Amino acid sequence: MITYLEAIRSALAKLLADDPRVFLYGQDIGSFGGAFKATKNLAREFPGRVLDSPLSEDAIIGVAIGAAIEGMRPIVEMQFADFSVCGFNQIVNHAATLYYRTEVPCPIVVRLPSGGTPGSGPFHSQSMEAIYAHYPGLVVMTPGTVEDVYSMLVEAVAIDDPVLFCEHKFLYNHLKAERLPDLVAPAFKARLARQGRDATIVTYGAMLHESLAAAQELVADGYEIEVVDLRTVKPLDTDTVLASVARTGRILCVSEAWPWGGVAAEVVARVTAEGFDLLDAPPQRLNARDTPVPYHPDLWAAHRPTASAIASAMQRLLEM
Amino acid sequence: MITYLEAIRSALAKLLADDPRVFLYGQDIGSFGGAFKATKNLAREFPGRVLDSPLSEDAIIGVAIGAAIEGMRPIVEMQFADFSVCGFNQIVNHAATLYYRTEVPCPIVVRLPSGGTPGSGPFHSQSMEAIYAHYPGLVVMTPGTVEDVYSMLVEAVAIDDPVLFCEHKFLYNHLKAERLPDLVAPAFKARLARQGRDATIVTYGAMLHESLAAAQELVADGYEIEVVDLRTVKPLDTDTVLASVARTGRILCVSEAWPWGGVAAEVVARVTAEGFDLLDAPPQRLNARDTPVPYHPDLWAAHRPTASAIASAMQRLLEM
Amino acid sequence: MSSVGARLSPKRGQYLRAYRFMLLARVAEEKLASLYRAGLIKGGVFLGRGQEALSVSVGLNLRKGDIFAPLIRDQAGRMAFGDSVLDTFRTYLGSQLGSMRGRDGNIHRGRPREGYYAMISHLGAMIPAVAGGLMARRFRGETGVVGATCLGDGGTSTGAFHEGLNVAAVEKLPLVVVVANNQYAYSTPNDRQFACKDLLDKAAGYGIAGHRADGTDLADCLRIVGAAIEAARSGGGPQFVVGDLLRLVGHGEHDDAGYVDPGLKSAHVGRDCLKVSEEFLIEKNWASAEQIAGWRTEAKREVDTTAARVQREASPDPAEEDWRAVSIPSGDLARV
Amino acid sequence: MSSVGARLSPKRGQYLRAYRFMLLARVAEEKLASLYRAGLIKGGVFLGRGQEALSVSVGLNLRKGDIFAPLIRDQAGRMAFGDSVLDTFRTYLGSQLGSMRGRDGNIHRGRPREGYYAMISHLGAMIPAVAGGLMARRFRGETGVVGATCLGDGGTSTGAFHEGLNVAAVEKLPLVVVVANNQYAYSTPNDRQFACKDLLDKAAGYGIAGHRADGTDLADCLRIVGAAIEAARSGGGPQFVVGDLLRLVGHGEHDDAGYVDPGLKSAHVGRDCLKVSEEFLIEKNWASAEQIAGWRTEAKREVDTTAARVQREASPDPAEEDWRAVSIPSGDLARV
Ligand SMILES: Cc1ncc(C[n+]2csc(CCOP(=O)(O)OP(=O)(O)O)c2C)c(N)n1
Ligand SMILES: Cc1ncc(C[n+]2csc(CCOP(=O)(O)OP(=O)(O)O)c2C)c(N)n1
Ligand SMILES: [Mg+2]
Ligand SMILES: [Mg+2]
Repeated sequence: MITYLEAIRSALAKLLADDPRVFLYGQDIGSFGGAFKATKNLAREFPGRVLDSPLSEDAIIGVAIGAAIEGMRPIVEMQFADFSVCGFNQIVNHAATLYYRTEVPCPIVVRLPSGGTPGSGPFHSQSMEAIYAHYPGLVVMTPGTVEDVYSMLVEAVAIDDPVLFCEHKFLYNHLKAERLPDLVAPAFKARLARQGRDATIVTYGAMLHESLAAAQELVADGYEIEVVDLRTVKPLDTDTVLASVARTGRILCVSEAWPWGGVAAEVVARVTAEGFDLLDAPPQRLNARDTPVPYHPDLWAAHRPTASAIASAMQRLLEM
Repeated sequence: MITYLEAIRSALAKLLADDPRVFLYGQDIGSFGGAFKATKNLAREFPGRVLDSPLSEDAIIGVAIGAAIEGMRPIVEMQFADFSVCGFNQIVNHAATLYYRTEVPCPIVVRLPSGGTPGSGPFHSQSMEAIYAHYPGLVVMTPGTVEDVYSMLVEAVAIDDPVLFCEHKFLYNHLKAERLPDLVAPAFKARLARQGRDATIVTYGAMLHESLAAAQELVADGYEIEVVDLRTVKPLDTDTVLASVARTGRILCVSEAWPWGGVAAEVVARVTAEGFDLLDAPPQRLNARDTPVPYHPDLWAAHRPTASAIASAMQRLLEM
Repeated sequence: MSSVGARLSPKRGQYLRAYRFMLLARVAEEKLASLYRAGLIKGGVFLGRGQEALSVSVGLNLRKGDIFAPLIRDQAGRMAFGDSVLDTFRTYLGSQLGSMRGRDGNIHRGRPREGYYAMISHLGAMIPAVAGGLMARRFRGETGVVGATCLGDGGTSTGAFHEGLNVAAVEKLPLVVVVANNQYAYSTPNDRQFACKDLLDKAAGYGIAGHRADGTDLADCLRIVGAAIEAARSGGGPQFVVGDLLRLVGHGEHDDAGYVDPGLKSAHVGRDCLKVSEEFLIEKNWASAEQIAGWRTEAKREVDTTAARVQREASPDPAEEDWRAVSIPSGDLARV
Repeated sequence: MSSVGARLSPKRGQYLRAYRFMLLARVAEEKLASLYRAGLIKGGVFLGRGQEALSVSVGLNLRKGDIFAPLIRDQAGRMAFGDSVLDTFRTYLGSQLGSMRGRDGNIHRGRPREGYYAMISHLGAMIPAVAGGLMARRFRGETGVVGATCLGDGGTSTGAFHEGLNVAAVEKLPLVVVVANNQYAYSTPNDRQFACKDLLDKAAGYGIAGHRADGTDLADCLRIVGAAIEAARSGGGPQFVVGDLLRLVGHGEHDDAGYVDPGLKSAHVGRDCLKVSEEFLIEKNWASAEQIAGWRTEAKREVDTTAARVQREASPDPAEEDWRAVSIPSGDLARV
């Protein structure tokens, strides 16, 4: 069995082995192997290519951008997604605009250990996919499976554009798979994670598993719920979502991010604009609460969508 | 006649005169009066209360937060909204979380000279309302009239929460009014800017005027278009929007911000979830293009929604 | 330098008060570590073991009415400034009754209204906030106020540190920034963090005064930090203090700190400031080994009873939460 | 210091080349200003008048294969590094044929593939980018490469400056940061910008070498900047150069700079480096007043013809734009 975290490490090792343009840069990622051990042993296996940085997010991203301009394929680790705001300017104004402005692409990958875990609190739990997706010029990946976190990270490095790679901390060690994938879906295609008939849940990341559990719960009530895993939120594969809604006529978007302008809002806005006639009921959103992510595990569990919260939201949607 | 910019200056003068807790802090706002002259003469009129800061956005916001904790009502000016990303961490992680975490409110106002003007290019044209609205704990105001920019700035300082005050540069000198308002609508209520019957345009900021012009154009075709000015995008006055849609059955949301997860997405997501049965046609969005804001005036004019672009989007909606 | 500190003998009363806070902090942190190992504290536990002398010197030299923004490793300084064992455990355990009411936890606690700022995680961010607090005091005509904040060696690499210190220098604010150079930022050693010969070399670049303290020697810390705070209080502008010491524990309790150079552990910088101060107390005949043992038992009793009490307290009830991040009365916002 | 620069006589050839670029930049900027006043350039025009000597010394001392990230006031340095009058006017006028194709303009231009980085507005941001470019060169085993970037006195207050310089110092990169202290950041004077006695005092805080140049004296600038670049090239690590001078024009052409202290204008720092170098040329008999006048006419001719030519060029056609900010082939993304 390989965990989601081990899959990330395997992808990094493969990338370092296959592509001399790849190097890793970030806080404590060298001999220490990173705060979550995603780069464990890589500094030893690839001498000089896994570098500890100072405590300087703005400089870390800036360095990656310069290296990318010169033809490298830097992969940088933010110790937590929450700290990427300290490198925000370099990401949204420098990396994101470079290709549009100069025709020179900016192939950097910024790894963002994202999402909530019990006791992590307001500053070690954030989901920033909506923030980065709002900016032109960025690709935002949100893998929710072991297979995807591996293959999408490999693909992220192949892409010429800056990729914000939102890997979910809650899945790091919980989520396991038999083995790494050989054949994989392209990163920009959403995936039908569960087939159904009565309604569609559109989600990604850790919420994929809460949603699948909710769908399972609802089987008892005789409902067949389809679950679409977006995998990448920008670009967003609207076609796959619409195809599912065409089958079910009902859609609930579930995201761990904050509600205002989040992934769920974008999905609903697209589905209603482009698939209005497919809808048998008003499309619904379920997000985290609109407050900072609380510290206490009980508050945290009530702050984010859970399988049971998703199931009851779906119940309401099915009765509409 | 008083301009939108003069209204801002008048509000600042009134606030400094009425409330000893108020002070202004930002780059070149002292004797120079600010890059746009919004603080002209204020340093002289209010000695020691209008301070030039170093070129340090993170520190400017941080200073405001500390002063607010101690009971002051700081109003800080970002020279351009685009540079607020350099103070992003202090805004979204410090100011925005303070009340939720500590019960101590953080009454700061961050003035963001926002939006596009010809020749300003990718880094002096941004509309950041959607970015800030995504974060819990922030109030985001987007005044589109001379009266509002005055009364809402006064109200922003009265509010105990951090306010991102998105004043639109395009309106600074173009927009004029007879006089300053005495009686005004509360900042959190949207306003019916034009009454209609056939469809609703929901918008704010500079796009309010493009939308009103579009509505006027469509009169020739016999259409009566209602225009709702959101005024504040967070909190967002969904009720007023729904009331309008109840009358018209059709809605087009127009925003100068980028499309993904923007104000238009949030409005559409709310209207479809809460007012699905009011809709006679799929709600539509019209945003700026999903690229950086281009420099050349012709490209810029094609990048943002204009009256004619809005009119044709509305034509299409009316034919659905 | 510690010898110097030892030579100019410190004030007995202050030294003893400082020691008692260090001891209480040490004992409290040992309890926190055991609760963490027992799985009773979720998230993380971040201790200041080995840094108590420098930290307590900040909290103790500040007065009521001053501003203090402690950081990760300031349990001792927090207590000297007025924080309690009770609120420490309530915050770590997420009690509804704690200052953060379970909404934030561990080291992210404070009571801003009392000048005790609650850190955000983003390092360096508290510096401009304390500067702003001091500007507010100046606007109100308050004089003789000092604001102090602590940081680590890694924190000096942040833009926030640079911008905040520069703003304070331009405004000539009574800000004291105390850097605990514990040789590592998480696992990152000084030589991957900065290239200046000495962190004190940074002071001139801001035009502010620099001070060095031996972080393993309480007497030296009390003297140097006390002098820096006094200099700020009397109009000397921002003061930059660097204390050299070693983190005698992992970055967090999850971390075995296997990366720490053994050479440092056996060096002067690796001394345990608590042991050093106990030897000093005895050498000075300010306290006997028995008294010290008694104080530890006392501290342990207070900590254990408090921990037990807090574990019996109710957790925050999600159903009772209003889930509002803004203070605007709900009435004013139909829907946010 | 300028006297020193004058005493050690500079190389004639280099000095003359530098002067010609300064002159060309000055003439080109005068044209840009008039186009702006005529309403033909939208947005803004930001000139380097009075800063040509320092700027040209950077561009001229760099080689092909080096990296240069100029800033607002580096028209002279840009040209010395290989930028042309043609692309300058195309970018300001937003021509489709310019390096930025009308998508970005004025000083925000470059050709990253040629080591000529295109600045973003956010000050300080280019420093870590150049550092990263140099790290890439090192990964590829290229040696003897230098990366240089320019900044103003105000830019030193940014977190990006601090983090970028520190990273470069830790990595010991061949980075040269040249600060043009023109006494003001927009309207903000040095004393509201920083409190250090001297910006050079910052160098020690990063553990890097510092150099001072008289920004009004081309000979001194060529010598000092040349030495700094040479030191970086030969493995001396990051170099920090501060040139003192005065911005002899508004922040932008919209600004009358009424805030500039007249005392500075009449002081040594207020000298016009172009005039000073012309006097030097004549004093040295390296050129006659007539020759200089001839060079100016030549420069004016090139600038005027170029400006006229670019004004006849087609503007970018919005209908031709693909409106895509990512390079991913559209095929790969059903809808972005
Ligand atoms: C801006 C930012 N980046 C990353 C982190 C994650 N982080 C928390 S503590 C730490 C190390 C801090 O080292 P130092 O400043 O030396 O303090 P110490 O832990 O040694 O007391 C890091 C990297 C953070 N808190 N803030
Ligand atoms: C981070 C950031 N904040 C604000 C600005 C707006 N701005 C552009 S130039 C300038 C003044 C720069 O002064 P200085 O660094 O001394 O350079 P100079 O203009 O004097 O050459 C300011 C404030 C900016 N470009 N970047
Ligand atoms: Mg440390
Ligand atoms: Mg300047």
